[in-house]
Amino acid sequence: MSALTLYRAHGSGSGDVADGLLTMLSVAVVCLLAAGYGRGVQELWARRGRGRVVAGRRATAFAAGLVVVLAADQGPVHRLAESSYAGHMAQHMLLLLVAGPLLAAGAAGLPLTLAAPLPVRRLLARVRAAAPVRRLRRPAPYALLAAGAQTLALWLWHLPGPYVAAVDRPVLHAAEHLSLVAAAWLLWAPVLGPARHRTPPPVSLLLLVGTMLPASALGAALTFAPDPVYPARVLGADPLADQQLAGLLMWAPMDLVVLVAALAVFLGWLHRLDRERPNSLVTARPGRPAAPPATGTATEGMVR
Amino acid sequence: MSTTTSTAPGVGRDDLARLAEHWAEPRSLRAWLTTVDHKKIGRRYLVTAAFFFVLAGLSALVMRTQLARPESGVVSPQEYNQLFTMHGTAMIFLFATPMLFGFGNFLVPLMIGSRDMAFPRLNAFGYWVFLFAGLFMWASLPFGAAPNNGWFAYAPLNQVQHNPGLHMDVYALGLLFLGISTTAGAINFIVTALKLRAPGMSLNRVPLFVWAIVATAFMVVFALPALNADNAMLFFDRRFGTHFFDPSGGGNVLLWQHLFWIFGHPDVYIIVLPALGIVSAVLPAFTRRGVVAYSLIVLSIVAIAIISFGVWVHHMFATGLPQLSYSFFSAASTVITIPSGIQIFAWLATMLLGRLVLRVPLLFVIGFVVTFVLGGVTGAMFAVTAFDQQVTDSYFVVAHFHYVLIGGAVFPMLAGIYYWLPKITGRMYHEGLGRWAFWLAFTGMHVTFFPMHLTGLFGMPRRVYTYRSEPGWDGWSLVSTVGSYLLALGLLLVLVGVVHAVRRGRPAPADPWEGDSLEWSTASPPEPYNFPVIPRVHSLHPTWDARTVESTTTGATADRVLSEGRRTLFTSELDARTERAVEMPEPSFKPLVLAGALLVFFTAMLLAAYPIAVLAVLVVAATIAAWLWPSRRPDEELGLAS
Amino acid sequence: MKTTAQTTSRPARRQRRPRTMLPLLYGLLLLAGCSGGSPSALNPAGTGAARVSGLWWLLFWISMAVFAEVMALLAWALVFRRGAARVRHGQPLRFVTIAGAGLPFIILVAVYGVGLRDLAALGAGPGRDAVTVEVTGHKWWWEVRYAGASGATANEIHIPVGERVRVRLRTDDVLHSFWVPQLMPKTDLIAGETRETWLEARRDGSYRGQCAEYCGTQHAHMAFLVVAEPRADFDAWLARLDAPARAPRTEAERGGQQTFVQGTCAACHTVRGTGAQGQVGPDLSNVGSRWSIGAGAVPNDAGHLGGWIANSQTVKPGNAMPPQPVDAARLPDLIAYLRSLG
Amino acid sequence: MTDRGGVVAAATGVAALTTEEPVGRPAGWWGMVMFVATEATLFACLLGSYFYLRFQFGPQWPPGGVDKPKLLIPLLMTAVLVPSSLPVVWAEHGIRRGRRGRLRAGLAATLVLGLTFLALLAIEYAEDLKHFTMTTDVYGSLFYLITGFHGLHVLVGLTMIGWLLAASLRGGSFGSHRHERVRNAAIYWHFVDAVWVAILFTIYLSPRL
Ligand code: HEA
Ligand code: HEA
Ligand code: CUA
Ligand SMILES: [Cu+2]
Repeated sequence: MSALTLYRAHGSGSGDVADGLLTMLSVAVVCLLAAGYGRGVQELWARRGRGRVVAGRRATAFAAGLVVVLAADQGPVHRLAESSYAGHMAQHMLLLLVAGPLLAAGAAGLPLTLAAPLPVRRLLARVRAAAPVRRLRRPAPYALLAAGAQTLALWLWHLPGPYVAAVDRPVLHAAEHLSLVAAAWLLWAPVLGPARHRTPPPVSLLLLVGTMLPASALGAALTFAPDPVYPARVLGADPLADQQLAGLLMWAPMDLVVLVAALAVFLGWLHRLDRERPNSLVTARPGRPAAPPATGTATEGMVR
Repeated sequence: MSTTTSTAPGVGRDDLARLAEHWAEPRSLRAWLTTVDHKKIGRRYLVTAAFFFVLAGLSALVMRTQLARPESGVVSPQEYNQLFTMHGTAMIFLFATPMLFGFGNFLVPLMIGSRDMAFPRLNAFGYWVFLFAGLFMWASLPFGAAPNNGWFAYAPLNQVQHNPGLHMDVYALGLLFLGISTTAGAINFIVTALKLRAPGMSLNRVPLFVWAIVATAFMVVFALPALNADNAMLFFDRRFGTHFFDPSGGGNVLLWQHLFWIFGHPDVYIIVLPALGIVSAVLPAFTRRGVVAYSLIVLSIVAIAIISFGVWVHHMFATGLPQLSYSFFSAASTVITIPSGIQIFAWLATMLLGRLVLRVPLLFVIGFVVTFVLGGVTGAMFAVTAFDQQVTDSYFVVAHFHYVLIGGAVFPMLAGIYYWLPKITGRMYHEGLGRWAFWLAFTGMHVTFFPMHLTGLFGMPRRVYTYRSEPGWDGWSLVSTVGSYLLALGLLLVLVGVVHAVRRGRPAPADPWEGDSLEWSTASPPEPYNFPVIPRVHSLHPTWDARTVESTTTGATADRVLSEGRRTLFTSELDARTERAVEMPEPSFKPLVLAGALLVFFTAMLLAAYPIAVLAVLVVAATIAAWLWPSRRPDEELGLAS
Repeated sequence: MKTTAQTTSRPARRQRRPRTMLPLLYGLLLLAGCSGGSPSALNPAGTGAARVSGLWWLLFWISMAVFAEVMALLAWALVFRRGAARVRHGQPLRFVTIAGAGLPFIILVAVYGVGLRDLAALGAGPGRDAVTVEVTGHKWWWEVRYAGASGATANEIHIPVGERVRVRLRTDDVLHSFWVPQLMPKTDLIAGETRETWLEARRDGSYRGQCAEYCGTQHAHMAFLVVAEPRADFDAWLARLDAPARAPRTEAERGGQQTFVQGTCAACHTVRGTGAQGQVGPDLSNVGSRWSIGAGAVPNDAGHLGGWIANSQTVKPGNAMPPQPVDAARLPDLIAYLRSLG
Repeated sequence: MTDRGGVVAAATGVAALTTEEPVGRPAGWWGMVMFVATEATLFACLLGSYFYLRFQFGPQWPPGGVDKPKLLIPLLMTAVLVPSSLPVVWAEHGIRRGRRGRLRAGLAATLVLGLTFLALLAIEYAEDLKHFTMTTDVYGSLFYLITGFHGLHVLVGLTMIGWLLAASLRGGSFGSHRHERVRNAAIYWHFVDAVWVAILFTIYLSPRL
């Protein structure tokens, strides 16, 4: 994926070559994904009708997600990321909070499977049906796995050692971005993905808030640290301020996105409960004339 | 108790007799000490918390008397410092939270159609611990050894080298002790609300008050540990020479503040959420309709519970942390006003559409709206960091938090007291007395605390035992003092009103207000088993809903009568489908013994009598072991292989 | 339905009282606060406080508008939704969302923006070669030194008017907070760390400051005075801070000095240029010219000074200075001497 | 669990009262889970304090010439404590099928492992105390408070296990229909176990990172 990492310390030729190769590779992967998804969706729509199974907005979301992935590694964002830690953090947040959710909203599982060649499809089916995988896909283990993956990716890549290594080596850098996008995709799939793959709302709620907390903790640690934690060469002109800003960038947008998502999940849940088990108020309170005609569904007390 | 025992629609006479027999508690000292009835425990919480309120309020009156004039000598600085610390600590920890837990204890099982809390004996234990912890802390005052470092007890003034004596040991141990009760209560509320709801009461039919209590309980579970960790470290620093908050040993004084406010900020919402829940519970009866926008209110409750964990640094805006972090916490603190705004406007809309019945509870609700909004907007002002840095730690802050605490918590509690008094005591209160109490308390409140905005802006710092007259604070301070006496008079009338109702009040009908929630379908006061038939709920307003009412009369079924033994019903967590009937525990001495052993433990720790503390721990362990010891059953009933 | 019968309209009218009264009160009282010598944040004399004062009025009027809105709705309900009104069963979700969330959100975003601007303004410290005051908090007085000057004073800070002066804050014991309402919002003094703030007075005058973080028994009496004066006066004052204290001139003063240096006083206090070099209490080299005794506890005059020396515990209970066994005959000399230091 | 209606009918009948057969989660389970949640938060606060104090302290950590913690004993402790969850799981599965023998054996094995852990902790302390104590500096304070607090939890967990063992030895206590207490104690023990991993990382490994 990553095309980043022009050279800082030693802009040697081998770096450029590796860099170019990686850029090509990442573009190729994105193209491949786009092609596969497109083909799958086309086939689905051809069989079931346009906009069925995978809604149009899902397809749009997926495309947007791919564009964001590409954009995050190129052009202005990329230059920003080169110049400071905070810029780099902004790039990571773009991948985690924009690209990941968009890709997840694309509901890519089915289209991609359809587009895959038959043997691959068989293999996938077998894997999916295997007992351990089935167990893993139950809501609670899945949530633990997704939360764990995101937390691990976030913490690991922002520890000083791994972070510096990633800045210095294009391959690691690519791995870093890949793992961030993948973790985010995994995390948001049960929240934004197709209805049949969603975890129950309470689980989603806990999953989101539970993932937010360790991320916030890391953000807070960076914001409040009295001295730079990273070597000066990966930090901007004012190292401490750069680190604080980066911490805040990790902290605030994540909290905001998760908060909004969690509340949306919650509201959706209440509404669904309400549809499934409507409030009845069959007659009015005792001793009063009948309430406005209300059969089964509520006119009172509940939001429709 | 009341006379309605003999019959109930939908239940046969013998069923009722069996219920009465299984749930009966004789009137004896033994029964008094061993009871596990949530209604009695709830009542005790209310009375005990009110007692601590009076103590803390009287401390405030002494403080106000001292502050009436510049350089007066009513109390010494050392005494004043203990008084304001005990006032704040007791109001927050021994009055506000326990009082609301009292309401919760009495009401949650009644509102959700259950016969008791999920863990009745734990409930009794929680009460005893609360009582003992409160007495433990107050007992230090006559000895001149009460906490003296403000209710948030900043380091390093809480360290032994700056603050010798037992003062802060009482604080640390007292709050740790009390924490046991609060945690136990919170867990009990959560499990009760998850498992004991009447069949059919899916989450979208849960009364707002119960939502509020559950959200609060979750906040307690996740916020209180920060305070406990803080106090444990404090006690170790003071007693065993560790260095957590001691810069000379590598410690850090701001760690105390971070941990305290990570608890402290959620705590103010722990106090206000159930109070807002009371408002939502009272309004339907006095507007003759359900509260508008139920799901938005529930959403606000959840949003407040989540966001409140992310704003703690707004209490540390002057400590010189990175400005960037201030901009974040400023934003978060600003955002948290929005869910409160939603609730305020939902209530206003309810009043605008309903038909107002202007009885005392509604008066207090209106007083609440006026006062809470004023206190809320000053809170929103503090969220703006630059302004907060000017007024923090001044009387402006004192004004803010009394507006939100008295307006946002005490007024709703008073509304609740008048509203549920018939249910709790079986007696009606005196309306005229209630109105007088309201107007005195309302006027007194504003006369006391409004001027504090001004003295704060005029540069008066808080927590000063006296002041000189040159800065020009004396006039307004005197006004505050006068107001505080008015307020006290109003509260005295509340007390008189309650006593009058208990002694002389008219007997209350089961449903004097035509309220909408299930507690009004029980007798006043409720029978020990609450509901002869556990209802099947079809609506958010069960007592206004014919199908729900029918489910306890003509539609009563045996699986909801459960008269064989002390039983109630378990339902599934989310959609409240019937799961099974469960046996509830009998009265027991063990909760009291356990709490007593803990009291011995904490007292021994305070006085450094460690061998006794060890003994107490052994008693604690033995009591718990006996408490949970499984009763012996035949093998086939246990289900043993081979 | 006995409950609905009580429908007098009196409470409704009373209810409206706060709506009209409170803003009025506010206005009047704030005017009162702006007059005279009160250390009011609304009577700013410094750049920092002036900014915050502007911010305050913005916040005030917005709050009043919000409050008025709520009161108007409440009053409407109380007047028109009483008695026989028919209950309406709508769910005005849009009203709740817009009034409770939408409008507040817009207001709050605006306020937040202004707040950030002001926060940044408060954060913009003085230039590198600004006058630097080193303030150390003690239980319960302020030690004041100047970068580049050797002497120290207590509870009184002189600054040149119209200049941005750096204030470096440390504490010797517990937390304190540095607050001069008319000049600058607070900055806490954190044990084990150094904090910085700045002062900039726009007009000359004396501004009362006070410790604003609870710091123990005598937190109430931990005030100080900031004196903003023209640059020349300030320079002269600072020069005196670098020089030895004024020598005694009269017989009485000489006797007093002797008592001071040979008695217990010298164990704790310094007077520059004498044998008294104690480090525990405040430097007394210019005590005669200070505005108060005991960090704002009592005025600085002969009577109070005598009382303080004899037993400061009756004046400011709990402070670190024990009662002094000065023999009554020598006390007047001692007072004369101290009064002469300035 | 498939035939809901039947289960409900059976569950509310008199017979059901004499079992704790899992129709939905029992209250005790929720109680224990919430208790563990609040305890976990407590440990999170302590470990958070550790990192906070460390970052605020400065680059050299541990301060004042104390060596970085040695890993041998802690790793041994891990090797003892983490697997000790297995016999609990095994015992719990056993009693669910009514095998009292497995319950007893599993609990006994856990008891032994847990006690070994505490013994190793004692050895570790004896070694460390020669170099620094709780009052040396904030590092010592954190080290002993956190490990000691965890040790206390192990002790409490072992008390529970011992208590279960005693009850199961008496007979008439647990069986396939009644094992809620076993399950709850097991949850607690797993928690104590998991917390140790976090402590290992924080106290012993992180100073080397
Ligand atoms: C019940 C308790 C309670 C409640 C509900 C609140 C509510 C709020 N509080 Fe308060 N607070 C305290 C109790 C409480 N507080 C206490 C005890 C302290 C001091 C502790 C100490 O130092 O001793 C304190 C201190 C305190 C501070 C620190 C001050 C300082 O020490 O410098 C801050 C700073 O941001 C703050 C903010 C807020 C905010 C933003 C709200 C918001 O939740 C308020 C939201 C409500 C409204 C805003 C009104 C209704 C809304 C509308 C009508 C919509 C329109 C509104 C706008 C557009 C503004 N509070
Ligand atoms: C729920 C919380 C709560 C409540 C209800 C109150 C209620 C009151 N508070 Fe207080 N207060 C706090 C929480 C609360 N307070 C906190 C947290 C602090 C900060 C402490 C700190 O800085 O550490 C504080 C601080 C505080 C101060 C600042 C002290 C200082 O900084 O120096 C003052 C000063 O006036 C004050 C006054 C009052 C008064 C007059 C009341 C009145 O409302 C009290 C009225 C009640 C009664 C008087 C008792 C009831 C009376 C009867 C039933 C009748 C019997 C009465 C008679 C016979 C007269 N409080
Ligand atoms: Cu120094 Cu308060
Ligand atoms: Cu707060």
